[in-house]
Amino acid sequence: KVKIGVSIPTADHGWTGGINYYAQKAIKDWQAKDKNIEFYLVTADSPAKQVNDVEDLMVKGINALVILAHDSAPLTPVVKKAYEKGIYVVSVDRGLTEEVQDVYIAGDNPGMGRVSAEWLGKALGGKGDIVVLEGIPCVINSERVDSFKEVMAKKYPGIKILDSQPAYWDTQKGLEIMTNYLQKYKKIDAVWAQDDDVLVGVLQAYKESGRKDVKIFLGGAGSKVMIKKVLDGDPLVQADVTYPPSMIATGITLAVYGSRNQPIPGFYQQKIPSKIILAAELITKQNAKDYYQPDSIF
Amino acid sequence: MAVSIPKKLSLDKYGPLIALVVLVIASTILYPRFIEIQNLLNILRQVSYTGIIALGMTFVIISGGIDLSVGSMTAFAGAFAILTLNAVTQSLVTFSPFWLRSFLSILAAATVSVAIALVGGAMNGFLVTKGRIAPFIVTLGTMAIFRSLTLYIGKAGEFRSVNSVYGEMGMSVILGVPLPVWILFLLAAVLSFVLNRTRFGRYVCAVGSNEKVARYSAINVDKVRLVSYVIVGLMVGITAILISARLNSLSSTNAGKDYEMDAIAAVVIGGTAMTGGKGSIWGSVIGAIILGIINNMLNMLGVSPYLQGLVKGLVIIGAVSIQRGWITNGRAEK
Amino acid sequence: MAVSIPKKLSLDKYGPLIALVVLVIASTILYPRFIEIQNLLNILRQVSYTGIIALGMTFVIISGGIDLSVGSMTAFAGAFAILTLNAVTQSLVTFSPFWLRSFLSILAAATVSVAIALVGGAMNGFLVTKGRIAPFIVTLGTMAIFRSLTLYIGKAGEFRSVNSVYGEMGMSVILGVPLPVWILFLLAAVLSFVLNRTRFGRYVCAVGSNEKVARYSAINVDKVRLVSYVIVGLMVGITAILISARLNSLSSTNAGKDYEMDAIAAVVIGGTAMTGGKGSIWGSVIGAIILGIINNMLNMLGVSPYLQGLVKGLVIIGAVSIQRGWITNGRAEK
Amino acid sequence: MEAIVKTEGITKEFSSVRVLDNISIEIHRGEVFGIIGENGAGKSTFIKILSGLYEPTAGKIWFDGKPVEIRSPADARKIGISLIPQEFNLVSDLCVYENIFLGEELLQKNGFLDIKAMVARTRELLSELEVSSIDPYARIQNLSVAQKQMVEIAKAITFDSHLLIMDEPTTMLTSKEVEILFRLIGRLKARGVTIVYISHKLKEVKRICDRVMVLRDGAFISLEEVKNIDTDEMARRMVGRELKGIFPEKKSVAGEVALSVRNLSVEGLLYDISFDLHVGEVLGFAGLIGAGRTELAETLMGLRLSQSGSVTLHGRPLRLRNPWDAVHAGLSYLSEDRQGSGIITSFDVVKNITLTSLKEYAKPFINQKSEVEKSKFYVDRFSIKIPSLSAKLEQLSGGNQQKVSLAKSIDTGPRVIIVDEPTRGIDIKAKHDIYGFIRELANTGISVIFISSELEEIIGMCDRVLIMRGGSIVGELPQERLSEEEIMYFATGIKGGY
Ligand SMILES: Nc1ncnc2c1ncn2[C@@H]1O[C@H](COP(=O)(O)OP(=O)(O)OP(=O)(O)O)[C@@H](O)[C@H]1O
Ligand SMILES: Nc1ncnc2c1ncn2[C@@H]1O[C@H](COP(=O)(O)OP(=O)(O)OP(=O)(O)O)[C@@H](O)[C@H]1O
Ligand SMILES: [Mg+2]
Ligand SMILES: [Mg+2]
Repeated sequence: KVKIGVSIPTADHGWTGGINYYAQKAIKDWQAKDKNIEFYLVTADSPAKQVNDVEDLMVKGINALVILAHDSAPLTPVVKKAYEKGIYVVSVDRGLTEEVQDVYIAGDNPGMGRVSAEWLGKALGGKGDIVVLEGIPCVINSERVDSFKEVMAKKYPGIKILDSQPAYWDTQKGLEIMTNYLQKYKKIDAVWAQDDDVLVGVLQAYKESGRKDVKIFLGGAGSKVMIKKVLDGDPLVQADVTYPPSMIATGITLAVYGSRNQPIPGFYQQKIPSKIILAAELITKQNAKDYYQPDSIF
Repeated sequence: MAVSIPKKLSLDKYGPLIALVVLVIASTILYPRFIEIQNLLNILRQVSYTGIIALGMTFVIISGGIDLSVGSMTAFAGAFAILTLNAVTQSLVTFSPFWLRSFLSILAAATVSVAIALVGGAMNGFLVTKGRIAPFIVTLGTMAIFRSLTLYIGKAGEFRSVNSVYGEMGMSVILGVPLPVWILFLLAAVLSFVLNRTRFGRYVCAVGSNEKVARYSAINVDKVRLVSYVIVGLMVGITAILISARLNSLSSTNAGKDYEMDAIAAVVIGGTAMTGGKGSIWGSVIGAIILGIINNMLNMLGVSPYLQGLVKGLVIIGAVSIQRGWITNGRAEK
Repeated sequence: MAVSIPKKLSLDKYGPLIALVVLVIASTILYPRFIEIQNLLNILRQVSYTGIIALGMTFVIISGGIDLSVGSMTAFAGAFAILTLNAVTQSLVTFSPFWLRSFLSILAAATVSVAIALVGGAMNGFLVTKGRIAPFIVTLGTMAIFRSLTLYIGKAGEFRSVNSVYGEMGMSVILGVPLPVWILFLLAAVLSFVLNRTRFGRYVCAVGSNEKVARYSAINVDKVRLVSYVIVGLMVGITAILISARLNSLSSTNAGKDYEMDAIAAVVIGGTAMTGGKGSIWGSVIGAIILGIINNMLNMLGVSPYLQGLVKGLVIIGAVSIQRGWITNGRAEK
Repeated sequence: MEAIVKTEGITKEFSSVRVLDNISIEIHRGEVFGIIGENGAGKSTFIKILSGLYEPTAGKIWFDGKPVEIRSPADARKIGISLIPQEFNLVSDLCVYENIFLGEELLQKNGFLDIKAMVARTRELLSELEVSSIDPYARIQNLSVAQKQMVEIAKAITFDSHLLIMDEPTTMLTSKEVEILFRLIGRLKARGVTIVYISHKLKEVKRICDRVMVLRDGAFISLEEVKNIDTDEMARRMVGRELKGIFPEKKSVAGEVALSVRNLSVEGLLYDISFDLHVGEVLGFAGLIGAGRTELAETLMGLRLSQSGSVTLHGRPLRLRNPWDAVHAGLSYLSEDRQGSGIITSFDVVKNITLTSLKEYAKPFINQKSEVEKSKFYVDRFSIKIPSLSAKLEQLSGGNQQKVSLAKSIDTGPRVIIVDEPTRGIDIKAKHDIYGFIRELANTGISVIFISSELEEIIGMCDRVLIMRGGSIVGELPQERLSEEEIMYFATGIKGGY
């Protein structure tokens, strides 16, 4: 019997809610298929708690660990301990500071910023005034925002970033900040909200303001609400960039194969690739139906 | 000393107002467009949600308690509001006229939201009074419980309303002023009256100031404290409707996050003592507005995201010390 | 009567212990491997960080105050610990022997961390006593300020130590027991002694019970309150070293998150009243352990992530009501 | 005579210690019923049972001939019993009129508070009590103890009760207010109100009570017409033996000047205070309420800051910026406000006694053994009646709390001790002990400032008396000229005006 521990952050905003959903979905799917796997799912609201969780999992005697680390450095020592004990480690999304995992699967944070910037730059025809709503000030956020700004500066010098404030990946915060932006700037051509939850609030603020000047809104992560808008041809929301929470489900699957030393079906290599980076995919009206999953909670 | 008493009282009363005025003047100087009517209305609307909760929190804090569960209770009640709204909307889908159908479903949603929050508040109150458990612990516990139930029901996702009229109600503006602002001021007027002009209000102060004396004065202490928690529950129920209507949806993970801190901070900035016994409803409204102005100005001035906390912390401490300085002139007071 | 006082007192004293024993027995029944020594040591290590802060928080709460800034102060002090560690390690790179170099850099880091947290605590205390601002507001403000400064210095990223000996120290185990657990118990013993057997300890209780009587008894009330905040600062400084060493790094965003809530909850579960006046250091240790056991069991039993909050909330309320039930037998007590 | 209250076998135990034993009495309608007894005899416990604050362990109560169960203050109120408690029961955050009507608010027809009516009624009540200077809107925390006592009295008479219980109402009052109170009692009695009156001032009992019950150690001793027994007999029954010569002999050996105060002023409170206190002297301070005696004491203790003036102790100038300066210099203060600023009711006896003097026991760690020993000494010396040394102060009777408070202020080993109403609520035998002790202190060279509103003890105890009025010292009486009349002349301004 294989014991797999899954350690993820608490559902404290939409995207982590998605992570929680997909982790449980993958566990349920596997349990239906295979009686010989036992899963332990633990959630942490801080790195310190997550370290505790991994310790607890080790007491449970797990064979494989799937971890989406809160932060890289703080989790590295304890994951290293697990790895050195021979536990099969799949690190999802947040990398560790040492190579103490068997597989690393992640979204592409700088890529997300880059793809967003490139699409937005093109859509604006290389000029205009935009505002940015950031996430919680942290590493992930900086990676996205920095690469977004870098692309803008290099490729689209005609685009001016008027403002960039933290919206904490929170709908209500997004609503508040967009209201303030609309008050502060008489003309805004586009908004990059970086996160679809925040975009919900941003669109609400825009609607309430009655203004007509903003042409383009771009969120991020690919929630079904926004994909639906793209699919339906909403003039304001014409695209989205993925950062799929389903990566945790893939990570769990990789752990099942990896801990049993099985190759992935269809793979000609015995071992699972040590690094898998999920592209930040651009969703537009053309391909939106491939991404739209009405049953998902995210 | 006899001379100074009225002076002291009035400063005690107007301290938060003075802080507000100073803040408004400073903001206008730093950013002249601050004072535009639209910006002021924006601020008022932004603070109205936690502001309404702060009204109820004022009663709880004056009575000597605290309620940490308001944020997750907002999420919980809001979730049921939307579930009810959707269920009723769908079951009435053939019913007409349209306006009556919308009205009925919104009424059902509001009723359920308020009912749930009232029960939640009563539960807190019951555990505090009959269970004799410290309010901090009780509401720390129920905070976790309500959030957990909301996540469970919503599978950590979003509750989305299928009724667009609900959303329109949430963002409606009456005579130029947004609905939640009207409600905030209306409730503040009512509750201020309750606090100052009814027996219950008087008893809340007595219980918070000296429980033993209150009991000796034949006041039903447990009932008074219980009712305070029910009042904050009522406010939560109302806020839950307003915020879920505004977004026409509700996130099970995020909704109501940190409301408790914002509400408590508003109450304390508004001059109510954490130790209980006295306080003011309008003070809490002012406290909420002060917090709103701070957030607004951080955006307006474009303060670096990293340093926003620094500025916010300094302004909060500064705003309260303005009141202090004028009131006590360095004399020791509890 | 003479008979009953010790009985009552002792239940007051042993209430948290009884709750702990009940919880341990229940956990062992639900999950027999709970009682394995490695699991118990894990729990102790897990709780030691907030446990140490809870020791200091006990003084603050007994004195009638509160400190919400401990979490971000931990991050702030820890950030400087690592910056100092790296700076000293690099500047001593040619210095040998190796052990002395490591020792010196760790010593420097520890000194800086403790010094910063002491200053931070003194600042809180100063604003509370001289500034006459409510402790809730002061520390809400400094909570934002410390976090903001940490984010600014760390550009919202992580502070990574370049000295692996630091990490080894953080993970070290002495006679089978992890270092932070030793420190927790050592500090608890010392501070329990301070609380019960020194003038300062007695004064803290007096100030929290009745500030006016304390003043009339020639107690320097401001000094006593200030020192309580300094003590919690000292504990924060120590925790900052231990946690940053354990992780050999520190996240500017997340480090110390929610420590204030955990520490306050531990203190209150441990039987100290939020209203001040009395409390127990060992009670707070037990409170911290109770919280640790709850978290551990949630993981061990594999409770659904959505429902963990529900279970946690119920157990916290239950654990405290066990104490209550046994102590008061339904009689009204404040 | 018809009984308004009848008790049968009333017994009260606090966790199996019996403090009231089988009290069966009748209180007649319209009488003033006195209760006397030593500190801790059970007087307060008895009337707390009548007013619903305690439930009796056993026994029955009849009111107006009907059996009643009085489970809460609300029950007591319903049947028409009101209480002026021994300790203040006022909410300090609320103002005067709010306290007076707390739990009995007047409402308008629409159900809202009728503030105007309450304030008006408060004014009436206060003027009936001849203290119209108290503002109905003043916060309780800003009142002096005497004012609080008058508010407490006003509160008890707001609603028309049939039985009014007064637990030591005059301990805080000067003779002027005592007369006001007695007039009030007379009026109430004329209206047919029954009054239960507890006091240690036996002369008062003799004067206004119709019958008096004596309790000793929780047991009923006697119940008799007051006209049949004199105060000496009352004292004998309380204590169980003869008491003679309550005041110790004065042997004034006016030594050198210990404390010298010159031109001390505090804005709005004290004006140009100058006096000398000699070694071994007991210097009395007399005056009416608001005369500023407490303020003077608090200023000397560094609890209030003076604007001008100087204080020297044995020739060394003192800087009195805070209380620890004062205590360090050898000053000590017994506060008149026992529960407000004297003792911590949630602390036990030992911790209270050593609170100010803790330094003596902490070198550097607190020596609990020596703390306990010293406390035992005071418990014996003042016959403090306590269940155990670890009893919380809230479990002690009022008089015994006062004794602890006194012990606390003496334990600092002062060179000058200021006692403010030191025998407040203390029984006659314990008074005797305390007077003796204070005189002993004086004889060992300690100087005593003796503030009291009881002229009898001022005259009995003091070597010299200063009289204050309106924040100034208006007169000085040497021992041989001491008399109640002389003091009152100065205190009321007939003599020695500004
Ligand atoms: N809450 C309590 N718990 C335990 N013992 C108590 C409590 N209240 C009073 N006692 C005890 O009951 C006895 C009687 O107290 P009571 O207050 O009735 O005395 P009293 O006659 O009013 O004395 P005094 O003249 O000092 O006011 C005392 O020995 C006291 O210690
Ligand atoms: N009738 C009054 N009206 C208003 N304020 C008063 C009145 N009487 C006293 N005060 C104020 O109350 C405070 C306390 O007075 P307090 O009665 O303690 O003086 P005191 O001289 O100590 O009285 P006593 O001589 O009875 O001890 C002082 O600030 C005094 O000015
Ligand atoms: Mg008594
Ligand atoms: Mg006085």
